[in-house]
Amino acid sequence: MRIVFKTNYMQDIRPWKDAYQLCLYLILLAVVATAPWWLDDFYLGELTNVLIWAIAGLGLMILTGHTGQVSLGHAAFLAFGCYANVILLEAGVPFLIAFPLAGILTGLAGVTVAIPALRLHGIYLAIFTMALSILMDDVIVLAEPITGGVAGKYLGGVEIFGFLVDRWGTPVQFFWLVLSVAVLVTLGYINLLRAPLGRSFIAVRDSEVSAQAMGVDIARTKMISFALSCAVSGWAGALMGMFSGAFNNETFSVLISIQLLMMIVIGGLGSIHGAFLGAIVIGFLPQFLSISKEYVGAVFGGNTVAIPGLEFGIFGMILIAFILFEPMGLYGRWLKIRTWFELFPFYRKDMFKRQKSYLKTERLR
Amino acid sequence: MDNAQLLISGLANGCVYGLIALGFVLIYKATEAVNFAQGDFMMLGAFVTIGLTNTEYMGLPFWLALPISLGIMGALGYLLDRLIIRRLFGESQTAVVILTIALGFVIRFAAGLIWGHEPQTLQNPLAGKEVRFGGLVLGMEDVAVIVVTILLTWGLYVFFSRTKLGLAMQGASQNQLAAYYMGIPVKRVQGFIWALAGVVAGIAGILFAAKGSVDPTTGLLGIKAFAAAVIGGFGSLPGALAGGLIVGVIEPFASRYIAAGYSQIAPYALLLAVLIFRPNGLFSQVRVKKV
Amino acid sequence: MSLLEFENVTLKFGGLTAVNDLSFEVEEGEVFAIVGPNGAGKSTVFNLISRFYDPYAGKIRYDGHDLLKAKPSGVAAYGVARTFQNIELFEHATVLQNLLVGRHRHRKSNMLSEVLFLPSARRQELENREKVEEIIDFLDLQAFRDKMISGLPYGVRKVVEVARALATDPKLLLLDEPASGLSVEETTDMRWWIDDIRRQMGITVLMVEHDMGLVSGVSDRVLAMADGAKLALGTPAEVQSHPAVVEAYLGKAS
Amino acid sequence: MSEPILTIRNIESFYGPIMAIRGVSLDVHQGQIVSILGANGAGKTTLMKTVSGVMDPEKGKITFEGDEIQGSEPHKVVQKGIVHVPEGREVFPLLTVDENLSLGAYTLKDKGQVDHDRDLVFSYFPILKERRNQEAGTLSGGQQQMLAIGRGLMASPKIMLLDEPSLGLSPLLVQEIFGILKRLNDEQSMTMMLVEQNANAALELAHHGYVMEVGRIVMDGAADVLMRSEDIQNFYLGVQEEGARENRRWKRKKTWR
Amino acid sequence: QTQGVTDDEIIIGSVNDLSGIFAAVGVPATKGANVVFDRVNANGGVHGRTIRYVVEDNGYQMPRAMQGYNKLLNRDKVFAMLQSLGTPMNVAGFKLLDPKGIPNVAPLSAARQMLQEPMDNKFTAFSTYFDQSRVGVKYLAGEFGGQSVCSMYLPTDFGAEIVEGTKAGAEEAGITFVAETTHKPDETDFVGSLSKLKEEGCDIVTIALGVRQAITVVGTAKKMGLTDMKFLGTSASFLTVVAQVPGGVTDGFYAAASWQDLWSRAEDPAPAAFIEEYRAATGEDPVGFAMLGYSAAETMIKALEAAGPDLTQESFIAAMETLDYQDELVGNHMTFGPDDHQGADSVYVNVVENGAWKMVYEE
Ligand SMILES: Nc1ncnc2c1ncn2[C@@H]1O[C@H](COP(=O)(O)OP(=O)(O)OP(=O)(O)O)[C@@H](O)[C@H]1O
Ligand SMILES: Nc1ncnc2c1ncn2[C@@H]1O[C@H](COP(=O)(O)OP(=O)(O)OP(=O)(O)O)[C@@H](O)[C@H]1O
Ligand SMILES: CC(C)C[C@H](N)C(=O)O
Ligand SMILES: [Mg+2]
Ligand SMILES: [Mg+2]
Repeated sequence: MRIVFKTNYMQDIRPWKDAYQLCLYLILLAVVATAPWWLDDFYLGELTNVLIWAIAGLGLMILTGHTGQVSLGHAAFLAFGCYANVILLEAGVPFLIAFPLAGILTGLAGVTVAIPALRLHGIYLAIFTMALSILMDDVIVLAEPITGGVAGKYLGGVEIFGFLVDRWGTPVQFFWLVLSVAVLVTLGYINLLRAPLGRSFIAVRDSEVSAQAMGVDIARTKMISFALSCAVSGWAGALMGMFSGAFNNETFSVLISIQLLMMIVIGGLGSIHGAFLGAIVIGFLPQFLSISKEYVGAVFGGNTVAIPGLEFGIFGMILIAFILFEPMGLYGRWLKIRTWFELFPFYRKDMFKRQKSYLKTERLR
Repeated sequence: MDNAQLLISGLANGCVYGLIALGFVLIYKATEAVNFAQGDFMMLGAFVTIGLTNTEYMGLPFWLALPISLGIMGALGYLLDRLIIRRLFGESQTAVVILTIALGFVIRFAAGLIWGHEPQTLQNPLAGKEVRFGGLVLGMEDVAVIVVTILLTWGLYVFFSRTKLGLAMQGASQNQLAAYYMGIPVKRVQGFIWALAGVVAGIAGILFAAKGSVDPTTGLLGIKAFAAAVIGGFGSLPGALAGGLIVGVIEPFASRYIAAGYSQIAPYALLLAVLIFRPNGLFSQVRVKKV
Repeated sequence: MSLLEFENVTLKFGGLTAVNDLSFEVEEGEVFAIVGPNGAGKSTVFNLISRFYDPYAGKIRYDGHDLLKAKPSGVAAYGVARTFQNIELFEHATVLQNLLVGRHRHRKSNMLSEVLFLPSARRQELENREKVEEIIDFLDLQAFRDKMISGLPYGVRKVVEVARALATDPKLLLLDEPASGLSVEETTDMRWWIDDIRRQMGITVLMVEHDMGLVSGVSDRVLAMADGAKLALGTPAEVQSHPAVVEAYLGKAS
Repeated sequence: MSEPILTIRNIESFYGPIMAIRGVSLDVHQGQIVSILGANGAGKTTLMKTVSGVMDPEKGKITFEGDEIQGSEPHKVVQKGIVHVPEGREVFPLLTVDENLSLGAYTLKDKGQVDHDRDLVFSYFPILKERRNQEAGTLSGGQQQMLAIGRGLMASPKIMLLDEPSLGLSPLLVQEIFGILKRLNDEQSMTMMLVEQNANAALELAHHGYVMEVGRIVMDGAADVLMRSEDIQNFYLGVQEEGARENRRWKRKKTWR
Repeated sequence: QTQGVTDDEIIIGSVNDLSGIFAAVGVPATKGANVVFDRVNANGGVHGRTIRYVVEDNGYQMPRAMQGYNKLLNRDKVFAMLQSLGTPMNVAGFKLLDPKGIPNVAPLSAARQMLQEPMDNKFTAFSTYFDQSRVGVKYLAGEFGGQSVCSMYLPTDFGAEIVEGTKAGAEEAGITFVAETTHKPDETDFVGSLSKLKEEGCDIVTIALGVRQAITVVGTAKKMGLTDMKFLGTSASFLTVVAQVPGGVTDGFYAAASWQDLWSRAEDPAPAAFIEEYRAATGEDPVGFAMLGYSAAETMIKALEAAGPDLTQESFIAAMETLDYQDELVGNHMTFGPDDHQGADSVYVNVVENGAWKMVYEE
């Protein structure tokens, strides 16, 4: 087991524990950044997709994982960001301005939503946001002159510093775009968590009364959390739009909202890792299932659609298995595996056995 | 006249929402978990009954199939808790929420596998019969829905507020640890409530399938019922019914009087409005914590 | 002018009068204790100061300000910090993070500088950390610095609550039963801590406590309450020998 | 002496990787009050929870009236007649005082006895009767503590585990509580396991005492013997403390650990 | 080397709805197509190449559909698409198909956009929703002297098509379009909408709703005593189950589709042969959309055969454009040509009578 001796407060403030850990993350980043050289276009596309979902997950994680405000409606903000981006681009705004602006506008939209949502907790907030997501679908249809209605909108490539960045035309460039957004958002998120603001989010999540007594303005904090969360979601939405190239009201249905929440819960609420791990599951698992279907089909013979809806069914079962296997999310499991290795061979068999735990009502605020 | 007709059929529909909402609230009241698969449970209940009754399947007499299918639904609810939910005992409720959402996928898949994806109607003795008073028409199924829903809500309400087991369930939802300290077999009690929710879903499914047709995506109705439960104040049984009725009634009036494209917004707009003015629903069950 | 003034404050919960026409003043620099039978309204007095409840009647002034104009989160900005009788910590955070939240009222950075973690934000973090470390040293919490609250024993949590309140750098510290659940030895520690908090840090302490040993050991003045109203006010010895207090609160054996 | 009614042998309990109890053994005899002392974090609460089945021990054996009960579901333990009044009250916050008391008697069938017990509890704590329709969550801290104790009594237990019953109670009530416990023990010969920070009162009441530190039992003996031990006096009873520490802020370290 | 074609295999893709709200269409259609491909493969394939039909489930959701297209195009490298379901999904898919020139054959959507520019790689089998509703409305107006026409639809491209067709039909018939109501896929109660339409005096109501919804609408109208109101669906409502709803609930419901019903012609040689083959292959009775899937796969096989052993996108498209045959199974004459990428132009108006579809008009 590595023991880090602390000699300096900066060691706790900087985001990595020691040089070793920093190296690991840099290597990981390098491996991902060189993906175009070792992945074909299809898998590169999938990786891009996973990264976009991860960004969306980070957005929701701020609000739900760190501020404790469950949202079942973040697809609405994905949609907002996506349309804002496209509409700005269509108006001739260059991408490098349109894209950040799309996120900021979405953040502002988030604040507007936050105002009536401030007094809501738990399932009430969840259903409130879910209703927003459902309404967003209708609003896109009704706002046809701006949004293109049910016919939807299309987005070809964009130009950045003279390079064409297009999901289909230049997938490698697009991947890098997405990767850089993901890295930037992650860095900002890390910074946030080690600063007063991030801590006030956690304070609001764990106890509103005592957060208040410590001078944290609950309403303001929630509002900022909404703003940041929605801004990040807006960027994810913009990228999602660019990724699919074509989108309409159905692209951001309430089902996407639900999947987003599933994603961060399965990944592990309240951790940045969780957003990425969850994105791998929700973003890639369906694709993985339909790929493995071929092999299963090959073994058992028969045609390629043996049973209708099988993929969704299996997807559901696997998600159930994930939750049963690790209710605290994949990141929790990952920590345990890491500890196991670090302690090897001094781990105890029951070390990670869950002690019985009990819940108390959340109806008291 | 016209409006009276709208009101009556809205009430009948609202009762179906209310029945599903009742299932949500039952589980919430006893465990504080939210069962997002309640709508899919209802769909399953409908299909189980169709599978027992309809001539192309087993063709049992309706009144025989009825108790059997409710029994099956109860057993399914219990098994679900026994085999899956119980393993999450003491874990955060979000885990249960996600699990039940995923469970919904599985139920939809299973139903499609067994009964196919085409809409089916329950063959039942009430089919086609109707009651008329004045110029109003009300299908016998609608009458059945209204009567059954009211009785069920009343019965469950009494159960929760008057019986020792009902009280124990409320206690268990508020503090599992304390409930254990009192000697309440919390897990068994929760198994019971899941079984009960299964039965309620079965009743809802049967009534729904008698009123119209079902296919595996019918469970999505659960979303609206969930909204209804929240409008009523999640955790209150009469509230669930009230919420269901409100949503049920507002729908026909909205589609009658509001322009196309806007009318379907009505239930959700109402939900937002209710929550803005009453953040914990109409019959609130939430308190400010005393420190 | 007193630091904290209650003037004819009344609070009702439905038909129940929890605080009944209560007036008292807390002077700067003193340790002021409130005692009284269970349900006398002591915690409610704290909750009134924290602005969790609006009084039904009366005025509360703090340091010349009308406290009733402040938001709940604004009370801390005045330099009032508190602990809770039933412990309200941030369960899923470490002791260190809990204390750092206490520094929140001194936050000068804004969202942008924090997200970019500009040098100013970094400096502020270092400062916060130093302040918090002083408190950790003061209250002997070193061993628990990186422990999650959810795994701490009751007694330690009580101390962490005090530490978090101290981290806000308050002028007035409200302690709700700081010694309940502490062993005799720990209670003695607490006594010295309170003493130091007043003498060395110059913080005024308003405390609710049932441990009369502690009360008479540290407090300058004691208010005895019953049924929301004032029963007696004076030095610890005076109050302890007040017949009504003995009758309603202490019992004959004390 | 008679066979112990409750025996604990070599219990080890963990919170994940953290070992909170390291091989504790103790006996409780019928009609005895056993008191457990210890600084905070010593593992007293953990021990109690392990007995009542709310936590599973990893090693060791607990027998009650001859049956092994370690690791069984908590409600089974209650049905056997062991009732735990937990640290931190744990009332049902949204139920009324009356309903809380009714749930205390969940395992009892005899309605007459329940009513009788309820009246008894109300006679001990008149304020609860006054507030019988108030939601428990809005009671004051001390009132909740009374409710928790009263609720424990409602179950008519064979043995009561009391985790800091005097927490947050006024001095008058503390006296009363100890009086009540003594009466229950004298009149109904109710067995008790008592964890208290108020060690003086606890040892006064108890027949036997155990001292826990860092998950172990470091000392035990008859209550009056313990009371006379100098270490106990210093660290748990606060005897001489007033004078001795008045001028010195340093502490004497415990000799065990 | 053309993508999706090897020496012994041709890969054909489909992004279909196997579990969403249109699974009742997608599932049988896929099964029907597989019956053909399995038979062809068992007989040695087309020019020595077997056919691998890869179907991705989109659950009627856009993001899933895009994922499916990505997989089919970039991983499986399909040669052509067959029977992809859903108007919005198809239209979005064109973004990916067009640059690579991948042919999109017989999509399960009759929207006019299925032949949008560039048209060369797109082939549809039947007349459009637009024409279906246009002809249907005209027929009903003539038959029953209706004066006012209305629409109930899902707010999607699919619904939009049908409303436009309805309006066009109304104009041709010289009657007026008076009202419309839109519905979400999860809507189950139509009393309000129907009383609105009654109030507006609608004689003819075109329907572009989910299958289950269409049934409910017709049933509710019966219950409300709106017997004079004529309801007209399109091929999306032209399902066997719709006719077979017990209790005659859907009796009198019209559907304007672009193929002829299966079971009403079950005695005719082609349908009879199909029913037998389908039963033998799957062990169940086919429904209308199984027949459609079967027929679409047959079209595909015909084109592949005509394209010859040297299979490229160009040769395939050229071959498609030469197809000209009578499809006895669906009862249509299929012709394609360089400027005609729509197989059949006919519209058949059908009505439910005694639990079965009966053709009443043909254009
Ligand atoms: N939210 C509330 N609703 C109703 N009654 C309340 C509420 N909060 C407090 N009370 C009542 O007000 C009275 C005062 O409560 P408070 O908590 O201030 O007592 P306390 O003096 O702190 O007692 P303790 O020493 O037991 O903590 C009690 O009788 C309590 O039951
Ligand atoms: N949930 C938990 N997770 C991890 N460790 C825990 C948990 N609860 C208790 N512990 C640890 O177990 C040990 C024993 O705790 P316990 O609560 O039993 O002490 P105690 O003697 O009751 O203390 P107190 O007098 O303060 O109540 C402590 O060191 C504590 O840190
Ligand atoms: C045939 C239908 C299932 C097609 C579908 N309604 C669509 O166009 O989207
Ligand atoms: Mg108090
Ligand atoms: Mg303890």
